Amino acid sequence: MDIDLKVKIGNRYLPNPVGTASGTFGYGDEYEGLYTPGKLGAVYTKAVSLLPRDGNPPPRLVETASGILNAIGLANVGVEAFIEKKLDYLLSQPVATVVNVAGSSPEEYLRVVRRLNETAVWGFEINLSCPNVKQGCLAFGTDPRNVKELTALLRNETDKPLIIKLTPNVTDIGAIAEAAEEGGADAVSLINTLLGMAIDVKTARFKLTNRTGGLSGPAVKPVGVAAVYNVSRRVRIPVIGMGGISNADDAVEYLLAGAKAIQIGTGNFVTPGLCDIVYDGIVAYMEEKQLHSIDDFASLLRDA
Amino acid sequence: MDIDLKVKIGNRYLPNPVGTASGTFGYGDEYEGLYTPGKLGAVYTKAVSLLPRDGNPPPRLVETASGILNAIGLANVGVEAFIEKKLDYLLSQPVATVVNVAGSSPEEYLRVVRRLNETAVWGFEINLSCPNVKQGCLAFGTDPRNVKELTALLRNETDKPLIIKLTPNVTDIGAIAEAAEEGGADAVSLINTLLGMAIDVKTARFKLTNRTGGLSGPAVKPVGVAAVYNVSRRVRIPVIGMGGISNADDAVEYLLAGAKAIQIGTGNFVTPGLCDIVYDGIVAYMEEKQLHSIDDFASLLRDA
Amino acid sequence: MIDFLSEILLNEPVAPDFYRMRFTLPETVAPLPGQFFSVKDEQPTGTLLRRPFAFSDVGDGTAEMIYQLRGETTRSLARRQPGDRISVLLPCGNGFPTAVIGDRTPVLVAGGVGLGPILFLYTALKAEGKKPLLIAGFRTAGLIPHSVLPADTVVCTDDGSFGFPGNTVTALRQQAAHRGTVLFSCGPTPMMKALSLFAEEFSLDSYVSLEAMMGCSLGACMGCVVPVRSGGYRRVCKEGPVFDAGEILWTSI
Amino acid sequence: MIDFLSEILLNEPVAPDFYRMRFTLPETVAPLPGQFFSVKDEQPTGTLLRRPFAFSDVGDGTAEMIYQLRGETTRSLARRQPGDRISVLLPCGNGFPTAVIGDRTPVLVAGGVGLGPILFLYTALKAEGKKPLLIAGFRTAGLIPHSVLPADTVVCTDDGSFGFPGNTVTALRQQAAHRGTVLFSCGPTPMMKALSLFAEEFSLDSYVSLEAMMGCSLGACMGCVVPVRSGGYRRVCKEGPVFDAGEILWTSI
Ligand SMILES: Cc1cc2nc3c(=O)[nH]c(=O)nc-3n(C[C@H](O)[C@H](O)[C@H](O)COP(=O)(O)OP(=O)(O)OC[C@H]3O[C@@H](n4cnc5c(N)ncnc54)[C@H](O)[C@@H]3O)c2cc1C
Ligand SMILES: Cc1cc2nc3c(=O)[nH]c(=O)nc-3n(C[C@H](O)[C@H](O)[C@H](O)COP(=O)(O)OP(=O)(O)OC[C@H]3O[C@@H](n4cnc5c(N)ncnc54)[C@H](O)[C@@H]3O)c2cc1C
Ligand SMILES: Cc1cc2nc3c(=O)[nH]c(=O)nc-3n(C[C@H](O)[C@H](O)[C@H](O)COP(=O)(O)O)c2cc1C
Ligand SMILES: Cc1cc2nc3c(=O)[nH]c(=O)nc-3n(C[C@H](O)[C@H](O)[C@H](O)COP(=O)(O)O)c2cc1C
Ligand code: FES
Ligand code: FES
Repeated sequence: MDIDLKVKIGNRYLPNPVGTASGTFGYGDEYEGLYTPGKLGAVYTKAVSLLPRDGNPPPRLVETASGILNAIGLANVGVEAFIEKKLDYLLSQPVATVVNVAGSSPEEYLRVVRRLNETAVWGFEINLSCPNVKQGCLAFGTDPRNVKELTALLRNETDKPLIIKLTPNVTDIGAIAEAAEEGGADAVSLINTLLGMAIDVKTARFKLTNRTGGLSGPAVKPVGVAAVYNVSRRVRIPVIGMGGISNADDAVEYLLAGAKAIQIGTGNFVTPGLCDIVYDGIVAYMEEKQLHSIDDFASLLRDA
Repeated sequence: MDIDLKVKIGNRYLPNPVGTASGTFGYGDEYEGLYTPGKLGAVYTKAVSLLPRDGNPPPRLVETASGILNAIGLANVGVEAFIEKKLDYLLSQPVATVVNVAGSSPEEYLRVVRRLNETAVWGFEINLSCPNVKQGCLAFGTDPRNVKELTALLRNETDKPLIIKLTPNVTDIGAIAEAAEEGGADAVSLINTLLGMAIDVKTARFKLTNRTGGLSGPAVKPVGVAAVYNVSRRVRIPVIGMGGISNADDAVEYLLAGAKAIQIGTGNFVTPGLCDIVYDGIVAYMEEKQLHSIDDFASLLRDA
Repeated sequence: MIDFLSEILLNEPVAPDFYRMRFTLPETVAPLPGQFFSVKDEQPTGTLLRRPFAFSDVGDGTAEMIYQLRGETTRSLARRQPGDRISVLLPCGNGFPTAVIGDRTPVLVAGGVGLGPILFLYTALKAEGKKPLLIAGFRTAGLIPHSVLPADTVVCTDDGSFGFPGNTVTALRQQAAHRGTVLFSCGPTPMMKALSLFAEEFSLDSYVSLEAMMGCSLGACMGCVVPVRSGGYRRVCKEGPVFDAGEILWTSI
Repeated sequence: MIDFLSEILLNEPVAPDFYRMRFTLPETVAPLPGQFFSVKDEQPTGTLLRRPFAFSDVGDGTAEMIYQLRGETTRSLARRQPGDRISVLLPCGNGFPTAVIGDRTPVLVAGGVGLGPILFLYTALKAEGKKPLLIAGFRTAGLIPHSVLPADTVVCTDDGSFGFPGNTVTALRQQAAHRGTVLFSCGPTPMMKALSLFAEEFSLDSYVSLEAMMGCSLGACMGCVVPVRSGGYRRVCKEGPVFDAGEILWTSI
């Protein structure tokens, strides 16, 4: 059967819908040998900010029921070191390098995008949704007006695919997605983590030094699927779905809900070769259901 | 050691902080024999609406990773049948009978509260947060202005404890809690379920006829704890915490986060005698940590 | 209703993907045919909720179920050893209304996981001196759990590789005397739908034991409902799992 | 780094709450003392993430760990039988820097779950012809896993019920020649803190193997960091788990 796995985002094509979620796959090099080149369509990098960031004091991670809370705090090498030390490896791989961009002011987002726009990165994923830092990010991401303005600002700066990453910690995620679309985004990706907390009752202490963290993993999959379903009915731009994907069926579930591509985050920790398994599973599903392209998924969905 | 388990809500006292979450314990009678009278402080009933409601077509329930999605749709006997057939049993038990009230208009909430105010029910929990019905509920619960007005309307009607139940599907749950407090609520309870969805990939069908459902169970505990922590720092009225409590430690975690009482929902399905276990565990914890009252929990909390 | 920490006494395969488990019961409960219990394994299974299973036999402070490997809980259960513990909430549901039989012949029809409760009903009716006719359907010969089937079972296989060639409803149709019978069945929904059409055709009393996803298993959550002809819904765990087939709104399930 | 589906060869208690598990390794990997692997059981354990454990021995296409029952994963692992399968991600981390030893005496200090990697280091150093001194601390005599300890181990018990009465640091202090030694240790954080104070006092080289909650175990998530004196953080799974004790900002952990 003839199967086309390509996914159009803005003026470019992802080779296939499988990607690794920002912050869980570093800059790709650490996972070398654990996946088959070509089966991974895109690496969404760990957030890159203008200056290097140490991140939050440990403990930064705690396991919860079918999930994890993280409070990494956007620890990253900064845009210059990223270009110098990390980018070459990524560009040498047969994947789309999508740089996840974080900032604490519109100016900062702008400068990171401007700097990277000169390089051969494939596109940008703008993180307006990290719950783990005091300034920026989440604050921007919860107000449709801010989202629209910031998107327009960055749109002005680059012709590369511009993906806005949304937080689920809002009343109406569809309205935020619409604002991104109006601002000129090529796609939206969702969901980032849910705001959460864990307390060790034996010691009566917060389990994370940052007190709150972001919840991800299988626990949040129903929230992610609902969000993707809702958003994909509100905007015309492609939706990239994530949240709790831990096998091929989970990825297919997101595609059925309306996603055009998916990202694997926490699942990488449990199964480092998960993108291979998901790639193979998507292909097998398309063969079984006679789907020719990723667009065919959405029309398959039926009522219970 | 002298331990006082009482919890003041408005002008009344709950005998102890352990309660059963609305919709998971029916009207109490089904669980007879499965718990020790006196260890359960309050039964928060299944939602009661003005008229009987059939609820949504099945399937209404699906299991997810460490959680369940439900789309019961507030199936209930209606306020008159509740008073006639269900109330006597509840009032014969040594528990506070808190009636969870649902409506599709302020008028409907008002009429249910007015009718029940004549009876010996202990108090009211106003459900502004059910994601499973088209009208009312959630729509009210996401707008602080509506919440304040509706609370004030009901406050005018009753001197019994008035608890407003909040949805986590909002940008700022603290703002909604403040609105309830300004409207005259005696307490807020949280969290109701998170909006979620599940799709069966084999059949490409929604697993719930209602398409979306409400996520509860251990999966959501970190979200509930964070919400209780945040809200309890924004309002002076007591906060009643719930979401994923499945053992005594989970309940203690909520009390440490700032809750003055807790509710057990999905946990009842797994361990029908959970309220006994939680009651005993709270007492044991208070003895070990030398806490004399429920108010002492919050001051125990320390940084990581 | 009690929640009992039961000990597994025996756990063995009886057919491909079918197991039989025997476990201890408190002496004080005497579950009826058609009633069920709700299980939570003491060891992790990868699932959250309890799972409902029908009794296939009860006696001497023990009970038995016959279960099919379907998902994580049943696969985990199959790995458990005698001595391991499971928590069982019981007795749940209403059971088969055997009093209605009178002097009619009870015809018992089982398909797939419906075999357990039908076997229990068969045993109970025999003990009462009744002469139940037992019809059990399987996909193919290799899947038949011969060791648990009474010798006089009418065995059907879809592919004709053993016994009656065809499904249970066709087998039933070929039985002579329909008038004097009452049907009791448990199995896949399509089978029970077909059986109730059949029962309507011949104006037979027909009782079906239904499946539904369950939350509480005891009537509190309204999660397990089926639509009924008279309007609204009934709880499978409480008003069921056994229903008069005529009550059910088959077009909606 | 590979993710290998390994078969359990042996799984037995060696002391109360301590088990030893031997499992297959791919022939192509040769983990070093101090390196670790990250486990996911093929059967449900009630936990989501992999769990990191140090090698306590490696050879002939097999490896061994010594693990303590702490929570759900370790309790589940203890129930597994030879023949069951676990997924192991390996080799992780850096290992002990044995090249720095030169002609100094390596002093190996183990506490609690730190015993495994220290035993592996001991075996490796012996094989190189070195004369390591092994000090291992336990709470009380009943908890000592005698079967896995070399005969010349200096065993300490906190309650004095066996061997040297007191903790490992006190035992170390009583050893004569501090100057010509290099310290390698793994154990509870308080023990390693005390050891690094001791090392500073006598200007000894000291290497510690640290624990941290891990997400990926391979350097990608930044979840497992420890604060360092030079500012910022280092990843325990990548730059560690073995660190020069002088590098660590002990006041913040
Ligand atoms: C009253 C009652 C009595 C039952 N008696 C028996 C019995 O005697 N023997 C037996 O083998 N099984 C029986 N079942 C079915 C049994 O509950 C399921 O097989 C079991 O829940 C599967 O659990 P699992 O975790 O292994 O599979 P899951 O992963 O939960 O499910 C695997 C597949 O089975 C479907 N399924 C699971 N549970 C149900 C359910 N309750 N209703 C319909 N479909 C379901 C799922 O949708 C899924 O497709 C009974 C069910 C009910 C309601
Ligand atoms: C590099 C490294 C090597 C290790 N080597 C060994 C070994 O050889 N033998 C051994 O028994 N254990 C070792 N551990 C510790 C081991 O990872 C934990 O005991 C295990 O994760 C516990 O899992 P659990 O599910 O049984 O318990 P959990 O329920 O996860 O935890 C039980 C308790 O242990 C604490 N804990 C769990 N994991 C960690 C961790 N990674 N760091 C600190 N505290 C933790 C938890 O906070 C909790 O209080 C090592 C850890 C690391 C980081
Ligand atoms: C350890 C960790 C670090 C993360 N860091 C980032 C980040 O830097 N930028 C970002 O946009 N999202 C980040 N995320 C969120 C993920 O990209 C993803 O949105 C979320 O984890 C849900 O997907 P999952 O359930 O598959 O993990 C991080 C998640 C985890 C678990
Ligand atoms: C089956 C089911 C039915 C519910 N019905 C109601 C309801 O009628 N009214 C209400 O306010 N909350 C209802 N809830 C929400 C619970 O009361 C509770 O807020 C939520 O489940 C989180 O707690 P838990 O994780 O302990 O279940 C229902 C939850 C479940 C699972
Ligand atoms: S399962 Fe809860 S009412 Fe039937
Ligand atoms: S555990 Fe992910 S970087 Fe160390």
